[in-house]
Amino acid sequence: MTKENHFHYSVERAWCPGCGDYSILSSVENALANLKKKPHEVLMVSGIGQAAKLPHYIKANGFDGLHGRALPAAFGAKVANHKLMVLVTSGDGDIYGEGGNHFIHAIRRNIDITLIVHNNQIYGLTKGQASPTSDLGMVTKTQPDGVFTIPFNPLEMAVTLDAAFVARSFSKDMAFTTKLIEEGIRTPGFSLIDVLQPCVSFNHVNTYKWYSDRVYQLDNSYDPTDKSKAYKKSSEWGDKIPIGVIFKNSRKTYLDNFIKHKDLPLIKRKTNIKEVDSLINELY
Amino acid sequence: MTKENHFHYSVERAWCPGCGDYSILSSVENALANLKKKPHEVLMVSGIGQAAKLPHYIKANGFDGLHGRALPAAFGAKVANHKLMVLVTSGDGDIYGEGGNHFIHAIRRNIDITLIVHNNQIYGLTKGQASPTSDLGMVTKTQPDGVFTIPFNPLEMAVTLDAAFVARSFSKDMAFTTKLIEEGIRTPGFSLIDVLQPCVSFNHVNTYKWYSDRVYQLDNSYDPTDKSKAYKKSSEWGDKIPIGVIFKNSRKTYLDNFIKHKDLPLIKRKTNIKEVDSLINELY
Amino acid sequence: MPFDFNITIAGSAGQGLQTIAGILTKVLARNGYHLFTSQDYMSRIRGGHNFTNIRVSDKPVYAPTVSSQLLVALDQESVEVHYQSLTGPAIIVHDSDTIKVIKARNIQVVAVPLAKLSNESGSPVYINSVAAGVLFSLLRLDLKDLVGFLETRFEEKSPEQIKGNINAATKGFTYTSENYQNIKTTIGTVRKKNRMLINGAESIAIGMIAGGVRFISAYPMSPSTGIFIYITGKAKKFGIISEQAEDEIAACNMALGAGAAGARSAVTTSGGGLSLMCEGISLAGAAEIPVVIANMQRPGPATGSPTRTAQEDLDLVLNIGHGEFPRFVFAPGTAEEAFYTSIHAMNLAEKYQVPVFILGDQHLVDSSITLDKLNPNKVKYKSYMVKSGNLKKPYLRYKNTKSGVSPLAYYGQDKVTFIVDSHVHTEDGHISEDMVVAEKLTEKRFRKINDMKKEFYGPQYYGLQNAKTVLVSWGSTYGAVRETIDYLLEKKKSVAMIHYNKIWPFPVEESIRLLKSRKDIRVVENNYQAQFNRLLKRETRIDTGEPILRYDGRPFDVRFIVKKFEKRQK
Amino acid sequence: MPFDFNITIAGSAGQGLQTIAGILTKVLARNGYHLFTSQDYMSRIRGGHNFTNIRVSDKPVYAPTVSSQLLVALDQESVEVHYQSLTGPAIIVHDSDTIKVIKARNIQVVAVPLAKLSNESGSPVYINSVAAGVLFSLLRLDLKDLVGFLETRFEEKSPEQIKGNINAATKGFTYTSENYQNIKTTIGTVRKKNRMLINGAESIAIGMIAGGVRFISAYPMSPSTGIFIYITGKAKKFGIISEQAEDEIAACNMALGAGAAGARSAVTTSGGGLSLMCEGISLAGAAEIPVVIANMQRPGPATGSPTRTAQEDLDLVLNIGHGEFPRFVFAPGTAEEAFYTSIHAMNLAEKYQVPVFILGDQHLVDSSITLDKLNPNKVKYKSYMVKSGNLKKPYLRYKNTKSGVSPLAYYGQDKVTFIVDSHVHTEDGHISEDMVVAEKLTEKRFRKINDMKKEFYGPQYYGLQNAKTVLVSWGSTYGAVRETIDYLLEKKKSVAMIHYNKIWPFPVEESIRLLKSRKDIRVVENNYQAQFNRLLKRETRIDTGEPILRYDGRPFDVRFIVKKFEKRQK
Ligand SMILES: Cc1ncc(C[n+]2csc(CCOP(=O)(O)OP(=O)(O)O)c2C)c(N)n1
Ligand SMILES: Cc1ncc(C[n+]2csc(CCOP(=O)(O)OP(=O)(O)O)c2C)c(N)n1
Ligand code: SF4
Ligand code: SF4
Ligand SMILES: [Mg+2]
Ligand SMILES: [Mg+2]
Repeated sequence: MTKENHFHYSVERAWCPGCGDYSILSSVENALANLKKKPHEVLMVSGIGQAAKLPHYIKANGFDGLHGRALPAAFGAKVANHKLMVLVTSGDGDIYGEGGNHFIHAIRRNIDITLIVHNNQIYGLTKGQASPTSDLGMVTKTQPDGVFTIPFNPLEMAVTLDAAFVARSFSKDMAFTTKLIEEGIRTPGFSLIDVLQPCVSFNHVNTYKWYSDRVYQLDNSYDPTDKSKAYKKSSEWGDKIPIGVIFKNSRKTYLDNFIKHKDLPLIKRKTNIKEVDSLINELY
Repeated sequence: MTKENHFHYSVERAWCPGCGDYSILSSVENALANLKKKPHEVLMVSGIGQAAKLPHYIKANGFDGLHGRALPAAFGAKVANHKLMVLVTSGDGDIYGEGGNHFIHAIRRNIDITLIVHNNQIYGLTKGQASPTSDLGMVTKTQPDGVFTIPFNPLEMAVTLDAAFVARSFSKDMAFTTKLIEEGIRTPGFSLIDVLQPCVSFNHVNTYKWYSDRVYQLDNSYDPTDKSKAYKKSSEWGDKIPIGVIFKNSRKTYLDNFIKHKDLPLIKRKTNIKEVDSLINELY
Repeated sequence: MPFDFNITIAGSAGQGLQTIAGILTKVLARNGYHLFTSQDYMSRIRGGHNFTNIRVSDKPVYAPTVSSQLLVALDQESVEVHYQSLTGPAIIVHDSDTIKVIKARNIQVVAVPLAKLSNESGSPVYINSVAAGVLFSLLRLDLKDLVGFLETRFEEKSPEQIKGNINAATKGFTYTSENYQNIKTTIGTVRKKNRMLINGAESIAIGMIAGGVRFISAYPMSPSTGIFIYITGKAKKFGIISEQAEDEIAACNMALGAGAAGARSAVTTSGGGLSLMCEGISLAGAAEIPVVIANMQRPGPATGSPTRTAQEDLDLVLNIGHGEFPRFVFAPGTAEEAFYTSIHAMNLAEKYQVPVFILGDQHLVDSSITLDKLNPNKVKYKSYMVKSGNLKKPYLRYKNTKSGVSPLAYYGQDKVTFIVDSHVHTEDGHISEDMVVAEKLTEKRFRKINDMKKEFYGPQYYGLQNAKTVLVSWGSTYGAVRETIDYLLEKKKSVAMIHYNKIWPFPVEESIRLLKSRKDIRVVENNYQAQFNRLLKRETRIDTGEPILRYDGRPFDVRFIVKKFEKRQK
Repeated sequence: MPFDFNITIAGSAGQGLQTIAGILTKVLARNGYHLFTSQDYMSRIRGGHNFTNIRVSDKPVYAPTVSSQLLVALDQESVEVHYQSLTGPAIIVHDSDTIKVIKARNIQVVAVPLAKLSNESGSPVYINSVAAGVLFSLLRLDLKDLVGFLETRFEEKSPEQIKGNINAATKGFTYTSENYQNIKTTIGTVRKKNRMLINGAESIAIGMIAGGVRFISAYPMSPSTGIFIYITGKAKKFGIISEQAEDEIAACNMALGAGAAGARSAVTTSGGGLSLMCEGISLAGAAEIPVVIANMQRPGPATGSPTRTAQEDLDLVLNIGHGEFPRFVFAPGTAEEAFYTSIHAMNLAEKYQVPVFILGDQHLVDSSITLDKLNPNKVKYKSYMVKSGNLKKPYLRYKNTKSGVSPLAYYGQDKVTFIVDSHVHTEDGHISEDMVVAEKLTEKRFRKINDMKKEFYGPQYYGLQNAKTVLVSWGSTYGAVRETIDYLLEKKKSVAMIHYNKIWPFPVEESIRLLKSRKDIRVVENNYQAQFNRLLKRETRIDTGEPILRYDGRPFDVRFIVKKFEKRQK
């Protein structure tokens, strides 16, 4: 994708040189362009962190809210205007740490949004504390004896919660990431794409090399619609780390219960004052 | 267990006649007595809800804090005084709804406490709204068209998060519940006992009969130490609902990283002022 | 002849006292009586001791009274608890088979075999209809009205159940008429007129709907849940989406997401839930997202007393959210005021792109009053979004205008894109670390205050024109203070009251005009720290007298205020 | 000869300007210089523009100055940004190979091939040591001190790395000495004395440790993280447990669980995190659990500016938590004061069983000062728990005492059991719906205020005794205000200052005594709404003049205050 992408926004990015976030941004731009979307049809929602700066670096609508609270905000925006394509891009600390409860319940609701987690297994913006996905033993200034809480495996969780689409990618593999994002967006309901993203400044364990040595793409023989296989696959972590679509699960989305696509979005609806009269009349 | 139990506290209970909470209380009392504990050695922690009133109805130490926040408080208390036996008794709304993030991360830490969830699949104290565990289709005043978010399965989650001990019981079966609580307490690390508890006032779907018709005890042929079997078993819900120990998983507890049992608890430690001097000296 | 009659229906949770009160008040309202009903209940589902007070009068009534002329005692405890507060000649209605009542001078006992008559009608569950029948007989109400009510209002019940209830009601009515025709009740007569009966929860909910709420999210919490339930029940009809969130943080951020996208949004909560929205409210301030937060107070701190009343969250609401940003705070005094305020609140949130608080309490939401009508045209829904086609490009979401208010568009409107942001940001919403940008942004936000000050009515005055003593009410203390003024005026005291609904931005000039050179100013409020009194003094620089405070979880009544007032008044 | 010399080290994030500043300040402090260093950095890890100011003087200095006499420019942008604020005769140090500097009168340029000399020493990463060598030469400092520092402080590095750094430093030193011996620096000489160098984060952390903190939980958030990291690093040695929580709500409730169980507990956070603790703090109030909350402010609302400074959370801290309960709020003015205050805070939380706030800000925690010493015996750790064996039985956790403070035991102490509770409760901690219980409980809690008012020192006075004009500082504005007073006194103005560290309970009487009948009172604070000014007026009923405010994320300096002061002073 060398041709200028209309989602591309030329502005200085406050990311470190070499950071995996750059490729994720490009992958998002490419996926949106491939899907033939226009910037004004898309809303990028984020929390706070390095990853969460992404909405400032792309030509699209944005909502850059609070640390950990991207998912409820994205839910509200999607409900308010179901014609918007809503993507969430945020960090592992943001989504799985501070925002863990929303992660669970957003998946349960199956709201039709696509969540892209820049999983660098560390808190980048606050200078390198362990995140929920940090591997056991990682030493940081707030974990001086190394991490000893068992890492949070977002894929296992999402599969367990019956998410509509669960995938993992590696930021460096942009074409692959682009494809997964496209597929996640196309899948109705809640899509999670957890992207392994080297943080060159603080994560000196899970480096480009570390990931490159381990990731392998799932091939066609893998069937992502079988939940128990998906669960097993999602738990693979260590010498071999699968990337690709781990789980696909077709179910009714949240808004299917309320709205048909052709319906007026909430933001265009008006209250009929006559009907308010009928509420008052019920009180006599 | 008809003999007067020294954990028994004679006081009016603000629960409805027939509520499953009564039997859970008795099971807790019996388990503690069977374990030969004394009231002052035990701390009961809860959030807010009908279930969460339990610490007021038992002779033991108590911490009745905020809705959803029992687990972090229990963590703090256990860390402060690791000689205390710490139990958490709270509702499904409290632990899986408001407190969902703490549920995840408390399990990851594997702090040595026992969590007993009175799972009545409803918000009792606030008069009958759906909880995260409410079955699909349940109609309430805040879900007038029925619940359509996929129920949260606490056992699947706890197994996925590698909890030390994961069990389910049915409040009516007091002897069985008592046994499970004992085993949960005896198991080092984080133990979850999700107890199905009829709410006779608001849950008219999951009644005594509904549960009685469905629950069955796991027999000896079931091996709770096999994670993938445990995961499968934990997902069973519908016509047949297993009760018993679903998963056992021996791993280091949080405090094993800091403290040996014989060590002075935090609350008895004193700061040596000389050593503070050494900190100051480092600044020269 | 003027009359003011108080009926107490008491029993334990689950005995259905709300049902009896519901039937009675509805029929009384339809007959033209003025009512004020209040609820005193415990934080439990069954058992304990609860009661409803129904004040009936020929003129509007605004507050509860403590003493009763008629007690319906559904259990023995109710007799014990309320016996002392009966003022003779009073009547006690009770089940002759299960409850004992000691006779006394001035107390007439109406002993009816309630349970027995219910069983005779086919089931023990009709007991509330029996009790209603007894009351209708005693109060000289028409049995036909009762029957009519049971026929239409119980429509979700089976025909057999309806018949059973009607039978039961008739039995109770007949039994009483036959055995107690000599009982005198002082409840007078009024000109027939159909009045509506509304509580604060309904009025806020209907007000929000009239104000165009499109999205509401909440986590259940007493005493705010009624508002959320009401709107949820009407959501489909009005094209609203209502969502029960996993926690209050989610509820707040959902509303902000929806608000940022252009849907009018609201949340309902109470103390602890409000606390959890602290950060979200700060985001509304930073990102200038319209949102209405209805906080219904109960005594705190922490869990406090879930079903009791208080006005302890004023200071929090005035200061909630880290950092600095403007906000509106309203505290309506009655269900009527709450309705119009809620419409306004929805409009103002959008007009100024700020969080707007509706500060009510258990007493406001759970008390019902009779009204002639509510006029949804008096305060009208008005959109403050830029009309499509009128969007100036490049569109700047945070354009630094003279008024401080930037034009408000929705995502993708006229094909523009923009970002809503929580940092210090430039006019186009991008993160900035520039000191001039930071300074300008704060000034822009606070410039809104100039126009916000002019919005909505200032304090209301009631009583003697140049009264020496002024009582000050805010929020739900309005009713009791107003009746206190009436009482003191009758005693020829030089008194008046000032009522605050709009609390922030504080109406400084109007307050000074109304308060200066009074001999005594006494704020009446449901908290310990006299929070409003402190605010009033701070803003007006006028000194006030010792405030009249109540912080035991119960609402004010005239007797309470007068007693406290006279004590320090020597 | 007195001197006051300001060094600016500027560059982009990741260039290691902290390292250069660290070496330089340490050696200056060890040589007896008085320092004040402040940090101006962006919320990013690499790139952007950051700088450190190092003020060097022969007498104590308390605030930053904007103009510099020496600029170390590590990139081109640094030259551009800081050129204007150099006051001649000034020096610019830069890499002669990569950065261009326009010569000007009064500016001497020291062009050193920094990168080249580093490479020559074995690696490009020694560049900071080269720069340090340059500075040591220019400032006429001893190369031996620099070498000594590199040997001992870099001990975690390999011998090869240490050698490389020493080589690099020597090269920088020699190059400069050889080529720029004619450069005159006005940094004077001082009597040699070993001074300590401490920043606000360290002093709060060490204060908490000295105050007996046993459990600390936090979620990372600038600018508070430094305190948490410091304590975590020392936890093992002091038998402390430190836990990084999943979110701030957990952090707060963990601390409360530990506090209830009898361990002294603290949390550290900033704005948004504080907001999330709102409900937990209310629980501390309700359940009377000791806890210290160190909130380090940054500009808000919402995410605001993570690495900048502000004093915007005062109103929030004074009112945070729904419902009503007493609290302490301290805002230390210097790192020294912060140390003693933190010990006090730990003691007072336990003594009164209330939440205690330490309100600092980015400017306080990130600025370092030199001190002769800190005395951990000046404010002593003291336990306020009941001694084992002394527990009166039955033990009532919430005994309604005269002072309002109930005896404090730990769970199981002397075999008692008790419950810590968040509801309205009886003396033994059980839920109550009784109105008298509710009223008494609130009164008991607030009775603590009587003794709380007497704790800790009131406002501090500095300047002319009966000064006409009084400037008021609170928290970290202390330094700049103090230097402003010195400046104005020198100009023979009738000025003094009052500094507030203890902010709540507000020292009303002392304030009135100190403030009454002044001609002009001017509060200096880092926010828009003049929050402290409003509080001061409310509490003292004394009118103040127009406050001096700054809300662009930067700390005050003398020039800024004097300019604002003189503007309105006509
Ligand atoms: C409520 C709140 N708590 C803490 C912070 C501070 N904070 C900002 S980003 C961040 C973590 C970032 O980690 P992650 O989400 O993994 O993003 P990354 O920087 O690694 O991309 C934290 C703790 C905040 N902004 N708000
Ligand atoms: C922060 C907060 N939000 C809401 C509430 C109101 N509330 C009290 S209990 C409860 C839910 C109770 O449900 P559950 O935990 O399942 O307990 P149960 O009553 O069913 O035993 C809620 C929402 C509260 N007390 N605090
Ligand atoms: S700190 Fe890490 S995550 Fe953040 S921009 Fe730098 S490399 Fe990327
Ligand atoms: S409402 Fe339900 S859960 Fe609560 S006490 Fe009654 S039966 Fe039990
Ligand atoms: Mg990260
Ligand atoms: Mg429940």
